[in-house]
Amino acid sequence: MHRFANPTRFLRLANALLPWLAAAAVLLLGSGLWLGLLRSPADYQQGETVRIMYVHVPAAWMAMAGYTTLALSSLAFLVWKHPLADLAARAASPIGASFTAIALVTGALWGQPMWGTWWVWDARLTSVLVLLFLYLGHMALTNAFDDPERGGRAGAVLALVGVVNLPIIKFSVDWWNTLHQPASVLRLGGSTIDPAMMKPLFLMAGGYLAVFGVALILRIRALYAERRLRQLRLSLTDA
Amino acid sequence: MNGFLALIGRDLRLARRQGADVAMTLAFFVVVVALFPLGLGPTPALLARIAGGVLWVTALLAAMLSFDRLFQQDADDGGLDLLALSGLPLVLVALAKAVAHWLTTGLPTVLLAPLLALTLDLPAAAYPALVIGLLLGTPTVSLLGTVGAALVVGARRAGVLVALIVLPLTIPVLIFGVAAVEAGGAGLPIQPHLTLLAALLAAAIPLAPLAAGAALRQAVE
Amino acid sequence: MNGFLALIGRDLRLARRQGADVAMTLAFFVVVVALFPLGLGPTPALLARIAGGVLWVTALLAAMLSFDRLFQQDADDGGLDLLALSGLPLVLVALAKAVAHWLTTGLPTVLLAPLLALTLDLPAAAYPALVIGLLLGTPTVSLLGTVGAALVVGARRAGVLVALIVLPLTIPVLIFGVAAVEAGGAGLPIQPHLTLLAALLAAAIPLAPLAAGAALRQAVE
Amino acid sequence: MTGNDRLDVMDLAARRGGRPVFHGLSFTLAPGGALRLAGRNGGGKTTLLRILAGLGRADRGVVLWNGDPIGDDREAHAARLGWLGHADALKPALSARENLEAALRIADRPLAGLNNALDALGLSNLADLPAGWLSSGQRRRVALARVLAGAAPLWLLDEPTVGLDIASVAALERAIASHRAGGGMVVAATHTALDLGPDTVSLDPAAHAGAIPEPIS
Amino acid sequence: MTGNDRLDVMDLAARRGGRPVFHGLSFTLAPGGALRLAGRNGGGKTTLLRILAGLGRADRGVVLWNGDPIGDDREAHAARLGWLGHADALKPALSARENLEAALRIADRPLAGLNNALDALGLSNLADLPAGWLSSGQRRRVALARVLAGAAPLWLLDEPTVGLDIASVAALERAIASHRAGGGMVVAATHTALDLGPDTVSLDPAAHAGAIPEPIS
Ligand code: HEM
Ligand SMILES: Nc1ncnc2c1ncn2[C@@H]1O[C@H](COP(=O)(O)OP(=O)(O)OP(=O)(O)O)[C@@H](O)[C@H]1O
Ligand SMILES: Nc1ncnc2c1ncn2[C@@H]1O[C@H](COP(=O)(O)OP(=O)(O)OP(=O)(O)O)[C@@H](O)[C@H]1O
Ligand SMILES: [Mg+2]
Ligand SMILES: [Mg+2]
Repeated sequence: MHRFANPTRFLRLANALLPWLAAAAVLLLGSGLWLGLLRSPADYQQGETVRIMYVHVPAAWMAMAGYTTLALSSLAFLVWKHPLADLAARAASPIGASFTAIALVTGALWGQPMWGTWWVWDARLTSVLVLLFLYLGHMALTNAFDDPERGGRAGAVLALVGVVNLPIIKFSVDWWNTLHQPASVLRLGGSTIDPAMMKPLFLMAGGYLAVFGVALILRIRALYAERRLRQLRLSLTDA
Repeated sequence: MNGFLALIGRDLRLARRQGADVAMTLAFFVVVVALFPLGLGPTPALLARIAGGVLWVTALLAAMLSFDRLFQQDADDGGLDLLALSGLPLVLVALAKAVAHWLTTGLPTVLLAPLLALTLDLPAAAYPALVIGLLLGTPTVSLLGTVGAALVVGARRAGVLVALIVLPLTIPVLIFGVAAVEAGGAGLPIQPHLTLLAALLAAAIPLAPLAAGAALRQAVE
Repeated sequence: MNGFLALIGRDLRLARRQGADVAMTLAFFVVVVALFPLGLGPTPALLARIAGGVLWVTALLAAMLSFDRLFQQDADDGGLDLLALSGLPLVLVALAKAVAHWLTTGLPTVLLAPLLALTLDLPAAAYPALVIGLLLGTPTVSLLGTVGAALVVGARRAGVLVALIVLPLTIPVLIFGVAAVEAGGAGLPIQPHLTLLAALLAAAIPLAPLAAGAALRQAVE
Repeated sequence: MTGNDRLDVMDLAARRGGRPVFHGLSFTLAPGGALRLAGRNGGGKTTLLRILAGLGRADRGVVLWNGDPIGDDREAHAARLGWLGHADALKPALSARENLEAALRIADRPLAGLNNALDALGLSNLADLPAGWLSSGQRRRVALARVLAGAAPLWLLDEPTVGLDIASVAALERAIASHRAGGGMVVAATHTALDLGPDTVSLDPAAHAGAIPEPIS
Repeated sequence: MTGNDRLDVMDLAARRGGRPVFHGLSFTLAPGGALRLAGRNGGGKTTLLRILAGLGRADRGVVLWNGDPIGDDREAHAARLGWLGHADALKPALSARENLEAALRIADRPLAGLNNALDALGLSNLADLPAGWLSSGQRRRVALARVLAGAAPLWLLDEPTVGLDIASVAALERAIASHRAGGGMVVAATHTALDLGPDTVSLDPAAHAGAIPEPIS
């Protein structure tokens, strides 16, 4: 039975991985920022503001990757009932929400010079906002019950329902006329972006991924400790 | 199938006996819609411009008011256990609840909307889009609300929580619904928008009860 | 007086226990405010024109969502009998509930409203009117809602009456609140509107708890 | 608790939903006295208890505390009561202890007796769990502990043994005995063999429902 | 009711809120059999009944109906059950009869037994009053009548005697006897002296809670 599986093995693995991930995060982000902010060319159209891209685009990618993590963990929790999957889902949603918030804020900062407004209610922007709401709803729902397991299961169902939003985010620029520009890096038929911009972009993306991993492990560890504490308190009252 | 109809029948009868929920929804609808001319000043051009949006947003919010009670009342009095043990699959329980909800809140809203549109000076050409759009959109809202209601059974502050969960999911309905009204008012074809609304409904009819049924199973266990 | 503060304290603790509770109200506020631009189309000039109305309607709505549970939960679990027998007069019970409700929903709304106003392009000159107006108006809404919540518990069949009485009662608050925002945006004096809001609050503070207390007495008997 | 109080009920009549439930009901409870309400379902036990608490309205007759009608000062009467209703009135999100503390604070009563009350009903180990995690009998015991902790002279208990296990019933009987020994009074409605102690008077409100009095409306 | 059914419970373990409630619980119920769940508050009686109904989740072990795990076909298992929970599951706005009719219709069961069930519990006179007007014991009887009317082979009753007067307890005992005589089975959790009839097995789930199994998560 999975319920009796001991999560200490996972924790040992995670602890071993943690320093390497943290080092990778520092290295990748450092070199990415250095290349991106100082060494890459300014855009012929956008000028220096293009450098927001190195913060904005990977954050938007991680917002979606975070939700994918959340949805997969939720599926695993509902199917195999493994408590670790519950912890992973709970850990993923605030991290994903943070990346979503970064993407929204940097997008807004970018929009001001590019489109002349902080915010427009177009399909891409709106669906990302919905993503943020889904994260918030997930966090609120999982914590709204006295019994944490009940909260975990309700949250898992919600996370799966929200998966429909992911393709909408990804393809909204193709399906509707939007201000936001269509995919130029990750698209069928090859990238349309200058390689001098590609390199720092991918360094940053790798760095964000490492940060996500570090944060996830730290959150899972904290949640696990919290749950153990609760169990100890409960078993004391049994005495 | 018999059990399915019986459940709808019971909920309709309860709604008729109590009356409060339907009246509350409708009164809220009227008051909020009435507020806009009062608050914005009766500039007909402005009102006409925002009429579609106001009616749609308000219809959506009015539906939210009743969702938290949809299953919670049954859960509190033990009735949810009984439904789970009725032999009727929980997916059908959820669907029946959604149907009853739509009949008691969605349908009255649809019927009331054209009347309220009059007070907002909605262009005459926009009425078909408004009514057909609501007719196609409000069932989707009821279905999505059923998912939210099933998820928050037993949660604290369920009323706000259910709105927080359901509203983002209903945004596409809102966008296409309003787009249809605007297109109608501007003399553009409304059919593409209505088709999208119908597509959303067609997707929601099987999927939402599935999700809601799964959520109810979590709630009783 | 001790009992009065203890009741507020208990309700706040219940609200705090739910952790993300106030955050939930705020998130709801954000979601609903986001709905209006979606429904009305993102024309900044139009949004700015209706921002005051949107923010006020949403604040009212956020409050409305929690009213039906305000006493019903206590009534269902026997807690209302206990409150009636606590030696605290029911008038003070109602007032304490209104205070707790305002602190957990009204106040966060007031604090968040200016931020949301940014996304709606509200004219800068309208901010004082918005914040002060909400600060004066939301307590009145909480007080009136307490009356409604108490009536819903007491009168099983009079639910129709409740909805029709309470919602219109909040209309003056909304009208003056929105009017103040519009006046502020147009550079007109806002003080007359705010004075009226203050007058409404001054009238509601003694009267609403009296009415709610009487309704609660009906409910327990 | 002064031990000098008395409760007089004179010629009480009540109706529910337009139908008479009982009438012509009179009795007196002296300090240390106990009254057991028994009889068939729907006999009016709950109705009578609610009237005694000032929660229900009598059709006719009065309830006097030391000679004064209880309706004259509702708050004062409430302060003399330990009330246990059908429902447990616990907030699931608060622990048993927090529930009791809140109830005592709202009623402006001292918290001193709280731990003893929890102990008396064997709840010390459970007191810090959220009430929502307790079983039905455990919750009932928390509600009983609230009555004990309130230290009021008159206990009104509606089916106090519902869901209690045998050990808890015994604990309740001990609590009632010591309450009465201190001059407190008890009125309890129950269908079970709960022993309220010596000199307990039994009353079946339904036995006072014979001839229907002239209709009142 | 075929009278050939059997219920097997093998090595059942359950936990609530992360704490083990019982484990290693096994028993068999033959046609006409009766099982009485007793023991202290919080012992796990309600938890066990919910698992038997398919409403709760076991940590380990299986419940078999005629050899098949009940989880394999939840709807089929539900159709065999007469369930009485802690709460009465009555809508106050509907009359007793309407409540029962609705429940039977939703479960797609025949309405034929309805009047007999109401009669058996002495409810014929009350059946057309709104359930909200009934006293607590009367409401409990309506909920019991729903079990009787359902005519299912396996009755799961959680504290069925709560609030019942003496006459109603006797009526319940008669109903249980005739149910068993027809080959039906009963599992009832109770703290009172309810007589389930001859050959009743008693079980205290709390007696199976000794060693705590290895901790999870
Ligand atoms: C708040 C506003 C914004 C939001 C919510 C947003 C959201 C997103 C998202 C979700 C992606 C990932 C799309 C994918 O991988 O297919 C993305 C990518 C991107 N965004 Fe934004 N964005 C915003 C504003 C802007 C602005 C103002 C610009 C610049 C004019 C911009 C330029 C880009 C670019 C260049 C990409 C990379 C597209 C690709 O190569 O795939 N974004 N944005
Ligand atoms: N929702 C819950 N969350 C956590 N623990 C719970 C929950 N419900 C019950 N428990 C615990 O599970 C244990 C078993 O409870 P259960 O309700 O099965 O007991 P019971 O035998 O029915 O008791 P009673 O005689 O009081 O009805 C109890 O110790 C209780 O505290
Ligand atoms: N809200 C109500 N409206 C109308 N009639 C009611 C209401 N509540 C109770 N009654 C009726 O009043 C009578 C007395 O009810 P009461 O609850 O006092 O009985 P009881 O002796 O406490 O019964 P039980 O042993 O079942 O608890 C019953 O016949 C009942 O039907
Ligand atoms: Mg009673
Ligand atoms: Mg139990």
